[in-house]
Amino acid sequence: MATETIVWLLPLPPLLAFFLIVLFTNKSKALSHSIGVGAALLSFVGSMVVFFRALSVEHFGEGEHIFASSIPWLPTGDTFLRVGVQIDPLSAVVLFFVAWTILMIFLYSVGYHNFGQPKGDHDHPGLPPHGATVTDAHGHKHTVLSVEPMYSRFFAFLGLFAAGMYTLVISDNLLTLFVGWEIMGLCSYLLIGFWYAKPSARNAAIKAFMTTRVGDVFMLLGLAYLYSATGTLSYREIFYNQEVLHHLAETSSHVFGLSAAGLIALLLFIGTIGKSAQWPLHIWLPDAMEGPTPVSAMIHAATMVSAGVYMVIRIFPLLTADWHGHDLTTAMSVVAFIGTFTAIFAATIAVAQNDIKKVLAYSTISQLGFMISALGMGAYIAAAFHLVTHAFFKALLFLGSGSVIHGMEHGVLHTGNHHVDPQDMWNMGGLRKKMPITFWTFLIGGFALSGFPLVTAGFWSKDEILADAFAHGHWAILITLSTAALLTAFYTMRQITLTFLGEPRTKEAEHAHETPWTMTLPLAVLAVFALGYGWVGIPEHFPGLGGLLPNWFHHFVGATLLEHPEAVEFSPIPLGISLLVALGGLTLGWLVYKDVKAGQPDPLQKPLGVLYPFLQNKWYFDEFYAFFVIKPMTWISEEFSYKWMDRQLIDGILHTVAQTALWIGSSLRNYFDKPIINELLGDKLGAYWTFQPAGRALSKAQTGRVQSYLIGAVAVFLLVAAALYLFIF
Amino acid sequence: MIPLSWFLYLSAVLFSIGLYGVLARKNAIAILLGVELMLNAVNINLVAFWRMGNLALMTGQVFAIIVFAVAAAEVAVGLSLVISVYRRHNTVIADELNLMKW
Amino acid sequence: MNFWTDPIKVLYDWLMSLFGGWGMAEPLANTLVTLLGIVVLITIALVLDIFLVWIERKVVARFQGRLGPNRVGPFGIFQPFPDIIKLVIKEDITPDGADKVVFNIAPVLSAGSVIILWAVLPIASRIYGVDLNVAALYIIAAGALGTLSVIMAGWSSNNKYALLGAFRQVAAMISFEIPMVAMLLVPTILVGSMSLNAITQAQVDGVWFFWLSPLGSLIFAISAIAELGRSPFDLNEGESEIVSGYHIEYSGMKFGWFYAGELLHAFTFGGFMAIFFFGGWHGPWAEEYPLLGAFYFVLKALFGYWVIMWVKYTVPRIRIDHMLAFNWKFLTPLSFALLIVTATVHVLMRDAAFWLYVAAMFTSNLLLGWLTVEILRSYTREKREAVPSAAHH
Amino acid sequence: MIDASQVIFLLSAGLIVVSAVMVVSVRNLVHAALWLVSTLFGVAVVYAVLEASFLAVAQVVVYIGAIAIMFIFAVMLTRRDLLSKSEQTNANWVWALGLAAIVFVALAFIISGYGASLNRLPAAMPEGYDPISALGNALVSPEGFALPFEVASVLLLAALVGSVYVALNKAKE
Amino acid sequence: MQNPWIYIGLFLLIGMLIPVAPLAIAAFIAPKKPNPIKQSTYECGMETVGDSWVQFKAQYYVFALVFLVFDVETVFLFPWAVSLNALPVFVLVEGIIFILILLAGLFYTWRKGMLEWA
Repeated sequence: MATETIVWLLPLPPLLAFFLIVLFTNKSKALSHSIGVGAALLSFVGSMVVFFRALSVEHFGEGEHIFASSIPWLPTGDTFLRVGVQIDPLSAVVLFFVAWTILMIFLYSVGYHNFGQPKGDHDHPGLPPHGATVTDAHGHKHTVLSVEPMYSRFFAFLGLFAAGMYTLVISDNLLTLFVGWEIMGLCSYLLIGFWYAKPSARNAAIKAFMTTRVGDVFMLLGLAYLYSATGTLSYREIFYNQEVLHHLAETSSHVFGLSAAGLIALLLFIGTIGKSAQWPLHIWLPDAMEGPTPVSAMIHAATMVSAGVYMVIRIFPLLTADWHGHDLTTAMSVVAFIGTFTAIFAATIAVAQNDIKKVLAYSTISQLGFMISALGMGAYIAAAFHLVTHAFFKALLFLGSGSVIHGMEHGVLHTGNHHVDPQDMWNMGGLRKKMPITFWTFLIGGFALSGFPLVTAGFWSKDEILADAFAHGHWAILITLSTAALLTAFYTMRQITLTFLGEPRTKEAEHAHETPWTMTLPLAVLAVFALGYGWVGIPEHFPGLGGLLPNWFHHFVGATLLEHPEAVEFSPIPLGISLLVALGGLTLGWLVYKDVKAGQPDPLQKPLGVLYPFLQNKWYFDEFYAFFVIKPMTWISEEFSYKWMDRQLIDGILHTVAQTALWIGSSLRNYFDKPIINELLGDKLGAYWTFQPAGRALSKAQTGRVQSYLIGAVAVFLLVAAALYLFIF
Repeated sequence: MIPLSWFLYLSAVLFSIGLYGVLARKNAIAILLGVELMLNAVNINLVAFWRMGNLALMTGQVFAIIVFAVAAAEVAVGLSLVISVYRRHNTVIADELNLMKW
Repeated sequence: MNFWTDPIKVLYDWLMSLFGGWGMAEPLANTLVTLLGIVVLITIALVLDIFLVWIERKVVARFQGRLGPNRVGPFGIFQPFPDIIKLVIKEDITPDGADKVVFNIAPVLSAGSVIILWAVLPIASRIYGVDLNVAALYIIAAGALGTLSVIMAGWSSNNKYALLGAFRQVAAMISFEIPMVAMLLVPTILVGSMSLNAITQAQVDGVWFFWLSPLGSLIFAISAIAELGRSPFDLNEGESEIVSGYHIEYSGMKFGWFYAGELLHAFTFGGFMAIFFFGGWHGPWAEEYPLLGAFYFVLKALFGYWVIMWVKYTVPRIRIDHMLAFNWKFLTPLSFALLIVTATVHVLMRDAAFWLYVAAMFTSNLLLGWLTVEILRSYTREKREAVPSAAHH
Repeated sequence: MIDASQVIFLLSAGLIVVSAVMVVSVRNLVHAALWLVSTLFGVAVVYAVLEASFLAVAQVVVYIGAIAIMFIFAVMLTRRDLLSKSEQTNANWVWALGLAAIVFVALAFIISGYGASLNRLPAAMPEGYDPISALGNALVSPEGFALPFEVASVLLLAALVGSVYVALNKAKE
Repeated sequence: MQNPWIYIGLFLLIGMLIPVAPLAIAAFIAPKKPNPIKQSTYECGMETVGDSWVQFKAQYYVFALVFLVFDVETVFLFPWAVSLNALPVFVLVEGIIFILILLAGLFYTWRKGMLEWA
């Protein structure tokens, strides 16, 4: 099959799986997950074929050396809006990790939702399963995990989600990218609110949907502006066309002195702020952890949020349209600032979180900030590289945390003490012996996140960002990001220590249990990538290793841009910083938390003082929004719009109009119709003298016989025709 | 070789006879017979103009076929009405059907 | 060119030179020869008709375990001639109160409506009356005249039985005309022409349409039998109810024409079966030697005629409500479904390899037939199961 | 001097006119219907003279095969008046006759007004020209009368549904 | 032969005349001995009461109605069938829709119980 055909077909299997499951197979759990996993596998195989065919193409990405095909779709006046697919090096690497992670999610979900376990005792749709009582061969009763009641629905949603992600990755224009983007927005809403009977899940779903919508509105504005300015939304016609880019950079937008290119880039970037949970629209992501624990969290951490970064990487030529490699443009500065600030801001919050998933959520925000910051600095390759590595190790971490929670739930069911939160790290400890596979893979993921030198993927990608910041002399960014990296290593080690090391702090942790193979297999697979993927992007001049493996990633993805980016000069200083913060943070984390006992407060609480609750409460951002945004909005809609404007002003006008009409009607009736028409004309004058006799006389002509009428009609017709003939022609 | 006007005169005669039938016959079915004559008169015109005009333009014939359909529909509905009236009023004499009279 | 490869042309040329030799003008001679040709063709048809009487009587006798006519001539083959003489010299009775003119026109119209079919019949590759490009519809038009003759005969006799018979016969004829027309559309679609010569030629060049539309040929056969008013659809002459149908009041040669018309009609429809679905005159060497083709054609038509007789003398008469229900609720929807399927497969597969095209047509026909049988089976099963429970309550 | 085709035309025109007059004047409605058949057959002959083969055949199929039969059936269904010996024309028949005559005179006047332009003679059919497939193409091709084609089927559907409803709605009896 | 209809016309003429010939012969040579019994309408047993032109079952009319509609349909379908080969697939769809619309009419009649003989 032609590669283009395969690319077209990639989103199809999951989409079909969605419809199949929703329409036909939702009664059968086994059939549903077989269809779901099968569809993911089909798309995965297709993606791998596309990816490896792309590898075999010489000069892939340069000029016409890409896989692309498009068809005319919407006629817009005299042009056609074309839709199509394209795979260039960037989308190829993104496709690679998307395919892997999506397949892993599907597989993992089978185990996570307890397939094969009995039906729960009190489970009902919309709530997480509560466990089932079974009687074993000896007559003993056990409480075990029970299967998710809406198992099939979950796979349907996952399928739709995967279809959206594939659409986004393969599209060759911003419009279909937006379509995939919105499909994922919907799926994210559906999956966060999957347990819709939980109020917190409902609220989180609405919050995520509304918050990302704020970003999407601006993104749509950006799309509209771009379309009106260029007449197209295709990547190749905008981002690979120097003339268009130049023209956009030269045109002023009359807003804040930005060029058109800058304004469009910023508007689109606001979409990314929403999707990738950057400050100030980051608030939805931590709440999104209300979804089915690891899987939807993983979607929101590893896959969907990557879409935002992917989009910024896509529009990178637009963002840097009038940039000449030295001082950052306004738009770039804004992007760099937001990214950098988010990175440090989220890292500080993560330090004080106790929920195992919340820590990861904030760490995700922080790492996305790294990428955005890199893009703001113009470090294109570094951002793309970190995107890919991060996707792998963050997926690994989330799945690992899900595994931990799953193991803890097992323990909770065993003891029957439902007050113990299976997600609170303070309830854990010593799990490394109970869940060895989860421990080792989690450790790999955590080290990758921290940037443990040389062996992990995270080290190479993060190092590259720092090196870029150093090479271009962005000192403020360098310092901030280094601090953030230090904090990252610290809270990662804090998490690992609290969860796996030391002794169990609760009975539940003692009875935790390793999870089934469907969950551990994805962990192992992802761990391989978390370790190995960094090796494809080692800088060429890195001591020793650099010569061993040429910087494949740089050359491959660099071909995506019109002007291939230069690799930065190798310097030992950022390397040193990297080493220092990673190892330092890890050591610090271990030292502080290595012998925390049950019931003991966080050792950081004392030294940090008031800062600790500040961090734990996420800088009070939710409260800030509640007071400054939500409350005024509620007031305006309630008091102003509804009570005053709608009820009093508009209704008042309408009522007045209605009253006036009624009044006019009744006066006409009483003072004109009744006395003059009815009495005077009708009864007094009409009855005797005119209408009745005339009617009586004329009614004779009405024989009621159709032929008499016809004769009349023909006669009149002839007369009229004769008259017309005589007088007109 | 027959000139066009012959067909037109034939058509006019047929049309007038049909018109007389429609206007003068007592029986409702006979009235419908008159309508058929008129429709056929029209068709003769259409086909004659097709033959005398551009042979590649089939509009005349197509229109004649459409008139077939119209005639069939007219007969179907017309006769059904006659039968319906007959079943209620036991007559098909148009003169006796003067329900429309004020 | 010689007599064996193109007999009509040879005869025509000979006659033209003969008449020219007598000093006749060319157009006149031409007209005369044409008229002669028509008379000869009709005469052949009628002579064939006469022998059909004998065949019919012989075959029915065999079906019923009798000998049939065996006195006049070998195997009684000249039996029809005394019959005809008897009919001609019999007193012709016109009942009181009959509408005389209409009464007399009806039998002529009845026989004529059959005879005129022969104008378009391609008897062999170069033997035919005229190659009319609307022949398929012409057949229907001739059938319309036949229908008219039936109703005229029934009405003009001033006899309740005759009228009732005529009504039944007309109801059957017009009803079964619809599936028959639909099946005439099938060869028309396959060839893209209504000309019978073109339809035959397409089968000579390609494959008999029976292989493209087996279901179509079956439906055509059924509706043709009904159209002919033969058993099992001969309810116009249900002896026990309405005596003898619309020609009850006719006697002598007038009745003879109804009878002859029916037999010739049956034979002609056997011929149409052959033309539309069994290759017409197609056979070995038929294209080179038209007389051989004519022989094949008559043979195929006789076979069709024999099938019609076979059915007639085997299957009992169907009640009129069953018959009309069979047509409107089963045969008509089925024939239009078949028409849709045929048209679709034809259009989709016409550019494919020929064997693939034939296979697709044949298979689609079988599939439709199978589907119909399955639907009927489940329907009757439901009916069967509904009956005892209804009786139970 | 008239030629053969003109003779045929005049014969068929005579048949048409005489039959049409009989249609509107005979008392017996079945006879009227049969005279209608004769008229329509004459019209079919005119079509044949005009070399509109398809219409000639379709005329016989539709009018004689279906419409005339319908009329005869309808007459038989409403037979109380079938053989009534009373006058078959209404009181206004003189008016009707006058109007019909005026219509004919007016039409003839108009036709004669065009004078010689209507003396056009038919052109010979081009060699190899197939009016049937031309008609088919015109009727069903998207550039032709595809929409009227479909509308005709809707019209027939409406006629069928309407007449079945009107004729035999047992609920209303 | 230019117009095949000349041939058809002659054929019609002769085809109608030939059946007349034996009738004419019969009219000359067949005996004519009319009597009232012979001339009376055939009846089974009883004398006929009234004339035979009595009112008929309305059901015949319904079948004629359905037939009329389908008969006109065929007039449309024959040109369609002839030109199906030369035209794009669109025409096929068009014809199928045409047929389906008319079948809808048949099914309506069916559902209304008008096709029942009772």
